[in-house]
Amino acid sequence: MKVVNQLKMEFLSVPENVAFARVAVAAFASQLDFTINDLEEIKVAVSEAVANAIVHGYENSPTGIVRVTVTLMETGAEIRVEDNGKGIADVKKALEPAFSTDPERMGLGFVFIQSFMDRLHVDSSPAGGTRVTMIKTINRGAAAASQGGH
Amino acid sequence: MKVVNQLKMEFLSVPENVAFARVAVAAFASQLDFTINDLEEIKVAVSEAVANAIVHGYENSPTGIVRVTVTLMETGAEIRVEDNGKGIADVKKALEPAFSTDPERMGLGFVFIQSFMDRLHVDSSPAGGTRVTMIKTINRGAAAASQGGH
Amino acid sequence: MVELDLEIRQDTLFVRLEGELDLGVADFLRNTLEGSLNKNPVRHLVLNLSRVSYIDSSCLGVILGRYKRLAREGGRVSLVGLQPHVRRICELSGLLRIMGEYTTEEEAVAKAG
Amino acid sequence: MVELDLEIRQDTLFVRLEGELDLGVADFLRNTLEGSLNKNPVRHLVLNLSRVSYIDSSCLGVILGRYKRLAREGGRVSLVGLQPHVRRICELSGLLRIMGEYTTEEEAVAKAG
Ligand SMILES: Nc1ncnc2c1ncn2[C@@H]1O[C@H](COP(=O)(O)OP(=O)(O)O)[C@@H](O)[C@H]1O
Ligand SMILES: Nc1ncnc2c1ncn2[C@@H]1O[C@H](COP(=O)(O)OP(=O)(O)O)[C@@H](O)[C@H]1O
Repeated sequence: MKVVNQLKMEFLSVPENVAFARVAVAAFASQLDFTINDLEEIKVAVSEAVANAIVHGYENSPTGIVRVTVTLMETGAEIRVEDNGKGIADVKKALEPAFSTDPERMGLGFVFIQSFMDRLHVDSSPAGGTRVTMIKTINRGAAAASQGGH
Repeated sequence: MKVVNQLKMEFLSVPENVAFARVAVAAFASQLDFTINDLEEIKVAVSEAVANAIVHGYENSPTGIVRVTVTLMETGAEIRVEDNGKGIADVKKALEPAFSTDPERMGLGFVFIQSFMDRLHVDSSPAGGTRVTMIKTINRGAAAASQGGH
Repeated sequence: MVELDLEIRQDTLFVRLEGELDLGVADFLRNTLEGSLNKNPVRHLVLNLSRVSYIDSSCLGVILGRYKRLAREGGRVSLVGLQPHVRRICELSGLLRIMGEYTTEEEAVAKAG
Repeated sequence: MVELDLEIRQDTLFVRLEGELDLGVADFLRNTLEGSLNKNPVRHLVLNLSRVSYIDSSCLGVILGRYKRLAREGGRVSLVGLQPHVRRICELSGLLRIMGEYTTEEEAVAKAG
Protein backbone atom coordinates (compact mmCIF):
# COMPACT_ATOMS: atom_id res chain seq x y z
CA MET A 1 0.00 0.00 0.00
CA LYS A 2 1.82 3.10 -1.23
CA VAL A 3 1.43 6.18 0.97
CA VAL A 4 0.66 9.19 -1.22
CA ASN A 5 0.38 11.77 1.56
CA GLN A 6 0.31 11.99 5.32
CA LEU A 7 -0.91 14.48 7.90
CA LYS A 8 -0.32 14.43 11.65
CA MET A 9 -2.19 16.87 13.85
CA GLU A 10 -2.46 17.41 17.55
CA PHE A 11 -4.68 19.85 19.37
CA LEU A 12 -6.15 20.55 22.80
CA SER A 13 -9.20 18.64 24.03
CA VAL A 14 -11.62 21.56 23.74
CA PRO A 15 -15.07 21.03 22.16
CA GLU A 16 -14.48 23.74 19.51
CA ASN A 17 -11.81 21.51 17.97
CA VAL A 18 -14.35 18.86 16.97
CA ALA A 19 -15.59 21.06 14.11
CA PHE A 20 -12.02 21.98 13.17
CA ALA A 21 -10.91 18.34 13.08
CA ARG A 22 -13.66 17.17 10.73
CA VAL A 23 -13.14 20.12 8.36
CA ALA A 24 -9.36 19.63 8.30
CA VAL A 25 -9.48 15.87 7.76
CA ALA A 26 -12.10 16.18 5.00
CA ALA A 27 -10.02 18.91 3.29
CA PHE A 28 -6.95 16.67 3.42
CA ALA A 29 -8.80 13.51 2.30
CA SER A 30 -10.31 15.40 -0.64
CA GLN A 31 -6.93 14.99 -2.36
CA LEU A 32 -8.10 11.43 -3.09
CA ASP A 33 -10.96 10.61 -5.45
CA PHE A 34 -13.59 10.39 -2.72
CA THR A 35 -17.17 11.35 -3.52
CA ILE A 36 -18.84 14.23 -1.66
CA ASN A 37 -20.82 11.60 0.22
CA ASP A 38 -17.63 9.75 1.24
CA LEU A 39 -16.19 13.00 2.61
CA GLU A 40 -19.42 13.65 4.51
CA GLU A 41 -19.13 10.19 6.08
CA ILE A 42 -15.47 10.73 6.96
CA LYS A 43 -16.50 13.95 8.70
CA VAL A 44 -18.98 12.10 10.87
CA ALA A 45 -16.48 9.41 11.86
CA VAL A 46 -13.73 11.92 12.73
CA SER A 47 -16.17 14.10 14.61
CA GLU A 48 -17.49 11.26 16.77
CA ALA A 49 -14.04 9.84 17.53
CA VAL A 50 -12.63 13.26 18.50
CA ALA A 51 -15.72 14.02 20.61
CA ASN A 52 -15.22 10.69 22.43
CA ALA A 53 -11.58 11.52 23.15
CA ILE A 54 -12.68 14.83 24.72
CA VAL A 55 -15.81 13.66 26.54
CA HIS A 56 -14.79 10.17 27.66
CA GLY A 57 -11.01 10.04 27.33
CA TYR A 58 -10.29 13.36 29.04
CA GLU A 59 -13.66 13.67 30.82
CA ASN A 60 -14.10 17.19 29.43
CA SER A 61 -10.83 18.51 30.79
CA PRO A 62 -9.55 21.02 28.19
CA THR A 63 -5.85 20.32 28.80
CA GLY A 64 -5.56 16.91 27.11
CA ILE A 65 -3.96 16.39 23.72
CA VAL A 66 -5.88 14.72 20.88
CA ARG A 67 -3.78 13.35 18.02
CA VAL A 68 -5.18 12.73 14.55
CA THR A 69 -3.17 11.03 11.81
CA VAL A 70 -4.42 10.74 8.25
CA THR A 71 -2.59 8.49 5.80
CA LEU A 72 -3.66 8.68 2.17
CA MET A 73 -3.05 5.62 0.02
CA GLU A 74 -4.12 4.89 -3.52
CA THR A 75 -6.81 2.60 -2.13
CA GLY A 76 -8.23 4.99 0.48
CA ALA A 77 -7.54 6.78 3.76
CA GLU A 78 -6.56 5.49 7.18
CA ILE A 79 -7.55 7.84 9.98
CA ARG A 80 -6.29 7.43 13.52
CA VAL A 81 -7.63 9.36 16.52
CA GLU A 82 -5.65 8.98 19.75
CA ASP A 83 -5.86 10.27 23.29
CA ASN A 84 -3.92 9.66 26.50
CA GLY A 85 -7.06 9.68 28.56
CA LYS A 86 -8.66 7.22 30.88
CA GLY A 87 -9.06 4.37 28.37
CA ILE A 88 -11.91 1.91 27.84
CA ALA A 89 -12.31 -0.93 30.32
CA ASP A 90 -14.29 -3.22 28.01
CA VAL A 91 -13.84 -2.39 24.30
CA LYS A 92 -16.25 -5.11 23.13
CA LYS A 93 -19.02 -3.68 25.28
CA ALA A 94 -18.20 -0.10 24.22
CA LEU A 95 -18.75 -1.04 20.58
CA GLU A 96 -22.27 -2.36 21.21
CA PRO A 97 -25.04 -0.14 19.81
CA ALA A 98 -26.69 2.09 22.43
CA PHE A 99 -24.02 1.30 25.02
CA SER A 100 -22.78 4.37 26.86
CA THR A 101 -21.13 4.90 30.23
CA ASP A 102 -22.81 8.33 30.31
CA PRO A 103 -26.60 8.33 30.92
CA GLU A 104 -26.92 11.65 29.04
CA ARG A 105 -25.47 10.13 25.85
CA MET A 106 -26.95 7.74 23.30
CA GLY A 107 -24.12 5.29 22.67
CA LEU A 108 -24.20 6.07 18.94
CA GLY A 109 -20.65 7.26 18.26
CA PHE A 110 -19.24 3.86 17.37
CA VAL A 111 -22.49 2.94 15.56
CA PHE A 112 -22.01 5.90 13.21
CA ILE A 113 -18.33 5.12 12.72
CA GLN A 114 -19.10 1.50 11.87
CA SER A 115 -21.87 2.45 9.44
CA PHE A 116 -19.79 5.05 7.63
CA MET A 117 -16.28 3.60 7.54
CA ASP A 118 -15.08 0.36 5.97
CA ARG A 119 -13.02 -0.71 8.95
CA LEU A 120 -12.81 0.21 12.62
CA HIS A 121 -10.26 -0.94 15.16
CA VAL A 122 -10.11 0.24 18.77
CA ASP A 123 -7.03 -0.22 20.96
CA SER A 124 -7.38 0.89 24.54
CA SER A 125 -6.00 0.37 27.98
CA PRO A 126 -6.89 2.12 31.24
CA ALA A 127 -3.30 3.29 31.54
CA GLY A 128 -2.43 4.20 27.98
CA GLY A 129 -5.47 5.91 26.56
CA THR A 130 -7.38 5.04 23.40
CA ARG A 131 -6.48 4.70 19.76
CA VAL A 132 -9.30 4.49 17.18
CA THR A 133 -8.17 3.44 13.69
CA MET A 134 -10.62 3.78 10.82
CA ILE A 135 -10.29 3.03 7.13
CA LYS A 136 -12.35 4.47 4.30
CA THR A 137 -11.69 2.82 0.95
CA ILE A 138 -12.30 4.46 -2.40
CA ASN A 139 -15.19 2.99 -4.28
CA ARG A 140 -13.66 2.92 -7.78
CA GLY A 141 -17.03 2.57 -9.51
CA ALA A 142 -18.52 5.53 -7.68
CA ALA A 143 -15.41 7.67 -8.19
CA ALA A 144 -15.37 6.92 -11.90
CA ALA A 145 -19.08 7.69 -12.20
CA SER A 146 -18.69 11.01 -10.36
CA GLN A 147 -15.87 12.01 -12.72
CA GLY A 148 -18.58 12.77 -15.25
CA GLY A 149 -19.51 15.85 -13.24
CA HIS A 150 -16.01 17.31 -13.29
CA MET B 1 -0.63 36.07 26.93
CA LYS B 2 -3.09 33.34 27.70
CA VAL B 3 -3.16 30.47 25.19
CA VAL B 4 -6.78 29.64 24.35
CA ASN B 5 -6.09 26.86 21.87
CA GLN B 6 -3.22 25.25 20.05
CA LEU B 7 -2.80 23.14 16.92
CA LYS B 8 0.33 21.36 15.72
CA MET B 9 0.38 19.81 12.27
CA GLU B 10 2.98 18.12 10.17
CA PHE B 11 2.69 16.94 6.61
CA LEU B 12 4.77 15.94 3.60
CA SER B 13 6.37 18.58 1.37
CA VAL B 14 4.07 18.00 -1.59
CA PRO B 15 2.55 21.01 -3.43
CA GLU B 16 -1.03 19.79 -2.84
CA ASN B 17 -0.55 20.44 0.88
CA VAL B 18 -0.22 24.20 0.35
CA ALA B 19 -3.98 24.48 -0.24
CA PHE B 20 -4.70 22.14 2.66
CA ALA B 21 -2.49 24.12 5.04
CA ARG B 22 -4.12 27.49 4.36
CA VAL B 23 -7.65 26.05 4.67
CA ALA B 24 -6.81 24.22 7.92
CA VAL B 25 -5.08 27.19 9.57
CA ALA B 26 -7.89 29.57 8.59
CA ALA B 27 -10.50 27.10 9.93
CA PHE B 28 -8.61 26.87 13.22
CA ALA B 29 -7.97 30.62 13.50
CA SER B 30 -11.66 31.33 12.85
CA GLN B 31 -12.26 30.36 16.50
CA LEU B 32 -10.97 33.85 17.31
CA ASP B 33 -12.83 37.03 16.41
CA PHE B 34 -10.95 37.62 13.17
CA THR B 35 -12.72 39.33 10.28
CA ILE B 36 -13.17 37.50 6.96
CA ASN B 37 -10.47 39.76 5.58
CA ASP B 38 -8.06 38.84 8.42
CA LEU B 39 -8.62 35.14 7.65
CA GLU B 40 -7.99 35.80 3.96
CA GLU B 41 -4.69 37.47 4.86
CA ILE B 42 -3.70 34.63 7.19
CA LYS B 43 -4.35 32.22 4.29
CA VAL B 44 -1.93 34.12 2.06
CA ALA B 45 0.80 34.20 4.70
CA VAL B 46 0.51 30.47 5.52
CA SER B 47 0.35 29.58 1.86
CA GLU B 48 3.50 31.52 0.97
CA ALA B 49 5.48 30.22 3.95
CA VAL B 50 4.52 26.59 3.27
CA ALA B 51 5.26 27.00 -0.46
CA ASN B 52 8.71 28.37 0.46
CA ALA B 53 9.41 25.36 2.72
CA ILE B 54 8.57 23.03 -0.18
CA VAL B 55 10.21 24.93 -3.04
CA HIS B 56 13.27 26.40 -1.35
CA GLY B 57 13.70 24.42 1.89
CA TYR B 58 13.26 20.98 0.37
CA GLU B 59 13.97 22.00 -3.25
CA ASN B 60 10.74 20.29 -4.38
CA SER B 61 11.61 16.91 -2.89
CA PRO B 62 8.27 15.43 -1.71
CA THR B 63 9.74 13.54 1.26
CA GLY B 64 10.41 16.47 3.60
CA ILE B 65 8.25 17.26 6.61
CA VAL B 66 6.65 20.69 7.01
CA ARG B 67 5.49 21.59 10.52
CA VAL B 68 2.84 24.22 11.21
CA THR B 69 1.98 25.35 14.73
CA VAL B 70 -0.92 27.70 15.44
CA THR B 71 -1.28 29.21 18.90
CA LEU B 72 -4.46 31.14 19.58
CA MET B 73 -4.33 33.82 22.27
CA GLU B 74 -6.91 36.39 23.29
CA THR B 75 -4.91 39.02 21.42
CA GLY B 76 -4.39 37.09 18.17
CA ALA B 77 -2.72 34.12 16.54
CA GLU B 78 0.92 33.10 16.32
CA ILE B 79 1.64 30.88 13.32
CA ARG B 80 4.91 29.04 12.91
CA VAL B 81 5.99 27.25 9.72
CA GLU B 82 9.09 25.08 10.00
CA ASP B 83 11.15 22.88 7.73
CA ASN B 84 14.40 20.93 8.08
CA GLY B 85 15.52 21.92 4.64
CA LYS B 86 18.55 23.67 3.30
CA GLY B 87 18.13 26.91 5.24
CA ILE B 88 18.68 30.53 4.20
CA ALA B 89 22.24 31.80 3.90
CA ASP B 90 21.39 35.50 4.29
CA VAL B 91 18.02 36.13 5.97
CA LYS B 92 18.26 39.91 5.65
CA LYS B 93 18.71 39.64 1.89
CA ALA B 94 15.93 37.04 1.60
CA LEU B 95 13.47 39.49 3.18
CA GLU B 96 14.18 42.21 0.59
CA PRO B 97 11.33 42.79 -1.88
CA ALA B 98 11.87 41.12 -5.26
CA PHE B 99 14.82 39.10 -3.99
CA SER B 100 14.72 35.48 -5.04
CA THR B 101 17.37 32.80 -5.45
CA ASP B 102 15.19 31.29 -8.20
CA PRO B 103 15.07 33.25 -11.49
CA GLU B 104 11.60 31.81 -12.22
CA ARG B 105 10.15 33.32 -9.04
CA MET B 106 9.23 36.88 -8.12
CA GLY B 107 10.60 37.25 -4.59
CA LEU B 108 7.16 38.23 -3.31
CA GLY B 109 6.49 35.60 -0.63
CA PHE B 110 7.99 37.55 2.26
CA VAL B 111 6.56 40.79 0.84
CA PHE B 112 3.03 39.35 1.09
CA ILE B 113 3.68 37.97 4.57
CA GLN B 114 4.98 41.33 5.77
CA SER B 115 2.04 43.21 4.25
CA PHE B 116 -0.58 40.90 5.70
CA MET B 117 0.74 39.92 9.13
CA ASP B 118 1.54 42.18 12.08
CA ARG B 119 4.87 40.53 12.84
CA LEU B 120 7.31 38.31 11.00
CA HIS B 121 10.42 36.64 12.35
CA VAL B 122 12.66 34.29 10.36
CA ASP B 123 15.18 31.95 12.02
CA SER B 124 17.33 29.95 9.70
CA SER B 125 20.62 28.15 9.46
CA PRO B 126 22.10 26.14 6.60
CA ALA B 127 22.22 23.08 8.86
CA GLY B 128 18.96 23.35 10.80
CA GLY B 129 16.35 24.47 8.30
CA THR B 130 14.02 27.45 8.54
CA ARG B 131 11.44 28.63 11.04
CA VAL B 132 9.05 31.42 10.03
CA THR B 133 7.06 32.91 12.92
CA MET B 134 4.16 35.22 12.09
CA ILE B 135 1.70 37.03 14.34
CA LYS B 136 -1.72 38.33 13.39
CA THR B 137 -3.35 40.45 16.07
CA ILE B 138 -7.06 40.97 16.42
CA ASN B 139 -8.24 44.43 15.55
CA ARG B 140 -10.75 44.96 18.35
CA GLY B 141 -12.52 47.80 16.59
CA ALA B 142 -13.03 45.82 13.41
CA ALA B 143 -14.11 42.70 15.30
CA ALA B 144 -16.63 44.66 17.33
CA ALA B 145 -17.99 46.33 14.20
CA SER B 146 -18.34 43.00 12.38
CA GLN B 147 -20.30 41.59 15.34
CA GLY B 148 -23.25 43.55 14.02
CA GLY B 149 -23.65 40.99 11.28
CA HIS B 150 -23.88 38.02 13.67
CA MET C 1 -21.18 27.97 15.66
CA VAL C 2 -24.91 27.93 15.90
CA GLU C 3 -27.71 30.43 15.85
CA LEU C 4 -30.89 29.88 17.74
CA ASP C 5 -34.28 31.55 17.46
CA LEU C 6 -37.03 30.76 19.99
CA GLU C 7 -40.76 31.45 19.74
CA ILE C 8 -43.71 30.35 21.85
CA ARG C 9 -47.21 30.01 20.35
CA GLN C 10 -49.91 28.56 22.57
CA ASP C 11 -48.59 25.34 24.11
CA THR C 12 -45.67 24.89 21.67
CA LEU C 13 -42.05 26.05 21.75
CA PHE C 14 -40.63 26.63 18.26
CA VAL C 15 -36.86 26.49 17.98
CA ARG C 16 -35.19 27.48 14.72
CA LEU C 17 -31.55 26.47 14.49
CA GLU C 18 -28.83 27.44 12.05
CA GLY C 19 -25.32 26.04 11.70
CA GLU C 20 -23.59 22.82 12.68
CA LEU C 21 -24.83 20.98 15.76
CA ASP C 22 -21.90 19.20 17.36
CA LEU C 23 -20.18 18.77 20.73
CA GLY C 24 -18.97 22.38 20.54
CA VAL C 25 -22.55 23.67 20.90
CA ALA C 26 -24.22 20.78 22.78
CA ASP C 27 -24.04 22.42 26.22
CA PHE C 28 -25.31 25.73 24.88
CA LEU C 29 -28.18 23.95 23.13
CA ARG C 30 -29.11 21.90 26.21
CA ASN C 31 -28.99 24.90 28.55
CA THR C 32 -31.00 27.12 26.23
CA LEU C 33 -33.74 24.52 25.68
CA GLU C 34 -33.91 23.59 29.37
CA GLY C 35 -33.98 27.23 30.38
CA SER C 36 -36.85 27.97 28.04
CA LEU C 37 -38.83 24.86 29.02
CA ASN C 38 -38.37 25.68 32.71
CA LYS C 39 -39.68 29.21 32.30
CA ASN C 40 -42.54 28.50 29.92
CA PRO C 41 -45.30 25.96 30.51
CA VAL C 42 -45.36 24.48 26.99
CA ARG C 43 -46.30 20.91 26.08
CA HIS C 44 -44.78 20.48 22.63
CA LEU C 45 -41.49 21.28 20.93
CA VAL C 46 -41.01 21.96 17.20
CA LEU C 47 -37.36 21.93 16.10
CA ASN C 48 -36.80 23.59 12.73
CA LEU C 49 -33.52 22.16 11.38
CA SER C 50 -33.89 23.41 7.81
CA ARG C 51 -30.72 25.50 8.17
CA VAL C 52 -28.73 22.87 10.02
CA SER C 53 -26.11 21.23 7.81
CA TYR C 54 -24.54 18.88 10.36
CA ILE C 55 -25.65 17.05 13.50
CA ASP C 56 -23.64 14.72 15.72
CA SER C 57 -24.53 12.17 18.37
CA SER C 58 -23.99 14.67 21.20
CA CYS C 59 -26.73 16.97 19.91
CA LEU C 60 -29.03 14.05 19.07
CA GLY C 61 -28.64 13.19 22.76
CA VAL C 62 -29.71 16.72 23.72
CA ILE C 63 -32.81 16.41 21.55
CA LEU C 64 -33.64 12.96 22.96
CA GLY C 65 -33.30 14.34 26.49
CA ARG C 66 -35.88 17.06 25.78
CA TYR C 67 -38.15 14.45 24.17
CA LYS C 68 -38.05 12.35 27.34
CA ARG C 69 -38.92 15.37 29.44
CA LEU C 70 -41.92 16.40 27.33
CA ALA C 71 -43.16 12.85 26.59
CA ARG C 72 -43.52 12.25 30.34
CA GLU C 73 -46.34 14.83 30.30
CA GLY C 74 -47.80 13.68 27.01
CA GLY C 75 -45.95 16.27 24.89
CA ARG C 76 -44.49 15.77 21.42
CA VAL C 77 -41.26 16.72 19.68
CA SER C 78 -41.44 17.38 15.92
CA LEU C 79 -38.51 17.76 13.52
CA VAL C 80 -38.92 20.13 10.58
CA GLY C 81 -37.02 20.50 7.31
CA LEU C 82 -34.27 17.92 7.64
CA GLN C 83 -31.51 18.23 5.03
CA PRO C 84 -30.46 14.91 3.46
CA HIS C 85 -27.35 14.32 5.56
CA VAL C 86 -29.05 15.36 8.81
CA ARG C 87 -32.03 13.20 7.92
CA ARG C 88 -29.81 10.17 7.42
CA ILE C 89 -28.17 10.67 10.84
CA CYS C 90 -31.57 11.13 12.53
CA GLU C 91 -32.86 8.00 10.84
CA LEU C 92 -29.79 5.90 11.80
CA SER C 93 -30.16 7.07 15.39
CA GLY C 94 -33.79 5.89 15.62
CA LEU C 95 -35.01 9.40 16.45
CA LEU C 96 -37.38 9.39 13.46
CA ARG C 97 -39.19 6.39 14.94
CA ILE C 98 -40.30 8.38 17.99
CA MET C 99 -40.58 11.93 16.63
CA GLY C 100 -42.70 13.26 13.79
CA GLU C 101 -40.89 14.58 10.74
CA TYR C 102 -42.43 17.43 8.71
CA THR C 103 -41.54 19.62 5.78
CA THR C 104 -42.74 22.89 7.29
CA GLU C 105 -43.64 24.25 10.72
CA GLU C 106 -47.25 24.69 9.55
CA GLU C 107 -47.43 21.03 8.64
CA ALA C 108 -45.98 20.07 12.02
CA VAL C 109 -48.62 22.16 13.82
CA ALA C 110 -51.49 20.91 11.64
CA LYS C 111 -50.62 17.24 11.83
CA ALA C 112 -49.05 16.99 15.27
CA GLY C 113 -50.81 19.81 17.10
CA MET D 1 -7.65 22.20 -8.18
CA VAL D 2 -8.04 24.29 -11.23
CA GLU D 3 -9.97 24.14 -14.46
CA LEU D 4 -8.64 25.64 -17.65
CA ASP D 5 -10.37 26.52 -20.89
CA LEU D 6 -8.35 27.68 -23.91
CA GLU D 7 -9.53 29.45 -27.06
CA ILE D 8 -7.68 31.08 -29.92
CA ARG D 9 -9.23 33.96 -31.90
CA GLN D 10 -7.03 35.68 -34.48
CA ASP D 11 -3.75 36.57 -32.81
CA THR D 12 -4.95 36.19 -29.22
CA LEU D 13 -4.99 33.24 -26.82
CA PHE D 14 -7.91 33.39 -24.37
CA VAL D 15 -7.45 31.40 -21.17
CA ARG D 16 -10.37 31.05 -18.75
CA LEU D 17 -9.38 29.74 -15.35
CA GLU D 18 -11.45 28.44 -12.47
CA GLY D 19 -10.37 27.53 -8.94
CA GLU D 20 -7.43 28.43 -6.71
CA LEU D 21 -4.11 29.23 -8.35
CA ASP D 22 -1.32 28.18 -6.01
CA LEU D 23 1.89 26.15 -5.97
CA GLY D 24 -0.13 22.95 -6.37
CA VAL D 25 -1.18 23.96 -9.90
CA ALA D 26 1.72 26.24 -10.92
CA ASP D 27 3.56 23.58 -12.98
CA PHE D 28 0.36 22.51 -14.71
CA LEU D 29 -0.47 26.13 -15.51
CA ARG D 30 3.04 26.90 -16.82
CA ASN D 31 3.19 23.77 -18.97
CA THR D 32 -0.27 24.28 -20.44
CA LEU D 33 0.36 27.93 -21.33
CA GLU D 34 3.82 27.22 -22.77
CA GLY D 35 2.51 24.25 -24.73
CA SER D 36 -0.26 26.33 -26.26
CA LEU D 37 2.01 29.31 -27.03
CA ASN D 38 4.56 26.97 -28.66
CA LYS D 39 1.97 25.40 -30.94
CA ASN D 40 0.03 28.53 -31.87
CA PRO D 41 1.57 31.67 -33.29
CA VAL D 42 -0.44 34.18 -31.18
CA ARG D 43 0.76 37.61 -30.10
CA HIS D 44 -1.50 38.41 -27.16
CA LEU D 45 -2.81 36.62 -24.09
CA VAL D 46 -6.10 37.34 -22.30
CA LEU D 47 -6.39 35.70 -18.88
CA ASN D 48 -9.94 35.53 -17.59
CA LEU D 49 -9.67 35.19 -13.80
CA SER D 50 -13.32 35.93 -12.99
CA ARG D 51 -13.73 32.47 -11.45
CA VAL D 52 -10.40 32.43 -9.65
CA SER D 53 -10.81 32.97 -5.90
CA TYR D 54 -7.16 32.72 -4.86
CA ILE D 55 -3.78 33.41 -6.42
CA ASP D 56 -0.33 33.03 -4.88
CA SER D 57 3.13 34.31 -5.74
CA SER D 58 4.04 31.08 -7.60
CA CYS D 59 1.24 31.56 -10.14
CA LEU D 60 1.90 35.30 -10.41
CA GLY D 61 5.39 34.21 -11.42
CA VAL D 62 3.95 31.94 -14.11
CA ILE D 63 1.89 34.82 -15.49
CA LEU D 64 4.89 37.19 -15.41
CA GLY D 65 6.96 34.60 -17.27
CA ARG D 66 4.41 34.45 -20.11
CA TYR D 67 4.27 38.27 -20.14
CA LYS D 68 8.03 38.42 -20.65
CA ARG D 69 7.83 35.95 -23.51
CA LEU D 70 5.07 37.81 -25.37
CA ALA D 71 6.34 41.34 -24.60
CA ARG D 72 9.63 40.46 -26.33
CA GLU D 73 7.65 40.27 -29.61
CA GLY D 74 5.43 43.25 -28.81
CA GLY D 75 2.54 41.19 -27.44
CA ARG D 76 0.29 42.08 -24.52
CA VAL D 77 -1.13 40.22 -21.53
CA SER D 78 -4.55 41.36 -20.26
CA LEU D 79 -6.21 40.37 -17.00
CA VAL D 80 -10.00 40.09 -16.95
CA GLY D 81 -12.54 40.00 -14.10
CA LEU D 82 -10.33 40.12 -11.02
CA GLN D 83 -12.15 39.33 -7.78
CA PRO D 84 -11.34 41.72 -4.91
CA HIS D 85 -8.81 39.49 -3.12
CA VAL D 86 -7.08 38.45 -6.36
CA ARG D 87 -7.03 42.07 -7.47
CA ARG D 88 -5.32 43.14 -4.25
CA ILE D 89 -2.61 40.48 -4.68
CA CYS D 90 -2.05 41.44 -8.34
CA GLU D 91 -1.80 45.08 -7.35
CA LEU D 92 0.68 44.43 -4.51
CA SER D 93 2.81 42.39 -6.89
CA GLY D 94 3.09 45.21 -9.40
CA LEU D 95 1.52 43.10 -12.18
CA LEU D 96 -1.23 45.69 -12.70
CA ARG D 97 1.38 48.26 -13.61
CA ILE D 98 2.49 46.27 -16.64
CA MET D 99 -0.68 44.45 -17.70
CA GLY D 100 -4.06 45.87 -18.66
CA GLU D 101 -6.98 45.09 -16.36
CA TYR D 102 -10.49 44.78 -17.82
CA THR D 103 -13.97 43.86 -16.67
CA THR D 104 -14.84 41.62 -19.62
CA GLU D 105 -13.03 39.84 -22.42
CA GLU D 106 -14.80 42.08 -24.94
CA GLU D 107 -13.45 45.15 -23.23
CA ALA D 108 -9.95 43.63 -23.20
CA VAL D 109 -10.13 42.97 -26.96
CA ALA D 110 -11.62 46.37 -27.76
CA LYS D 111 -9.21 48.41 -25.69
CA ALA D 112 -6.04 46.32 -25.89
CA GLY D 113 -6.50 44.59 -29.22
N1 LIG E 1 -11.70 7.88 23.62
C1 LIG E 1 -12.38 7.20 24.58
N2 LIG E 1 -11.89 7.14 25.86
C2 LIG E 1 -12.55 6.48 26.82
N3 LIG E 1 -13.73 5.86 26.63
C3 LIG E 1 -14.29 5.89 25.41
C4 LIG E 1 -13.65 6.56 24.33
N4 LIG E 1 -14.42 6.41 23.22
C5 LIG E 1 -15.49 5.70 23.61
N5 LIG E 1 -15.42 5.37 24.92
C6 LIG E 1 -16.38 4.54 25.69
O1 LIG E 1 -17.21 3.85 24.76
C7 LIG E 1 -18.58 4.13 25.02
C8 LIG E 1 -19.37 4.09 23.74
O2 LIG E 1 -18.96 5.16 22.88
P1 LIG E 1 -19.97 5.72 21.79
O3 LIG E 1 -20.50 4.59 20.99
O4 LIG E 1 -19.27 6.79 21.03
O5 LIG E 1 -21.18 6.34 22.61
P2 LIG E 1 -21.30 7.66 23.53
O6 LIG E 1 -20.17 8.58 23.20
O7 LIG E 1 -22.64 8.22 23.18
O8 LIG E 1 -21.23 7.18 24.96
C9 LIG E 1 -18.58 5.46 25.73
O9 LIG E 1 -19.74 5.65 26.52
C10 LIG E 1 -17.31 5.38 26.55
O10 LIG E 1 -17.52 4.67 27.76
N1 LIG F 1 11.88 27.85 3.85
C1 LIG F 1 12.95 28.33 3.14
N2 LIG F 1 14.06 27.58 2.99
C2 LIG F 1 15.12 28.05 2.28
N3 LIG F 1 15.13 29.26 1.67
C3 LIG F 1 14.03 30.03 1.77
C4 LIG F 1 12.89 29.61 2.51
N4 LIG F 1 11.97 30.60 2.43
C5 LIG F 1 12.52 31.58 1.69
N5 LIG F 1 13.77 31.26 1.29
C6 LIG F 1 14.71 32.10 0.51
O1 LIG F 1 14.24 33.44 0.55
C7 LIG F 1 14.06 33.94 -0.77
C8 LIG F 1 12.89 34.92 -0.83
O2 LIG F 1 11.68 34.27 -0.54
P1 LIG F 1 10.31 34.87 -1.07
O3 LIG F 1 10.23 36.31 -0.68
O4 LIG F 1 9.19 34.02 -0.59
O5 LIG F 1 10.42 34.81 -2.65
P2 LIG F 1 10.39 33.59 -3.68
O6 LIG F 1 9.75 32.42 -3.01
O7 LIG F 1 9.58 34.11 -4.81
O8 LIG F 1 11.80 33.32 -4.06
C9 LIG F 1 13.85 32.70 -1.63
O9 LIG F 1 14.17 32.92 -2.97
C10 LIG F 1 14.78 31.70 -0.95
O10 LIG F 1 16.10 31.86 -1.39
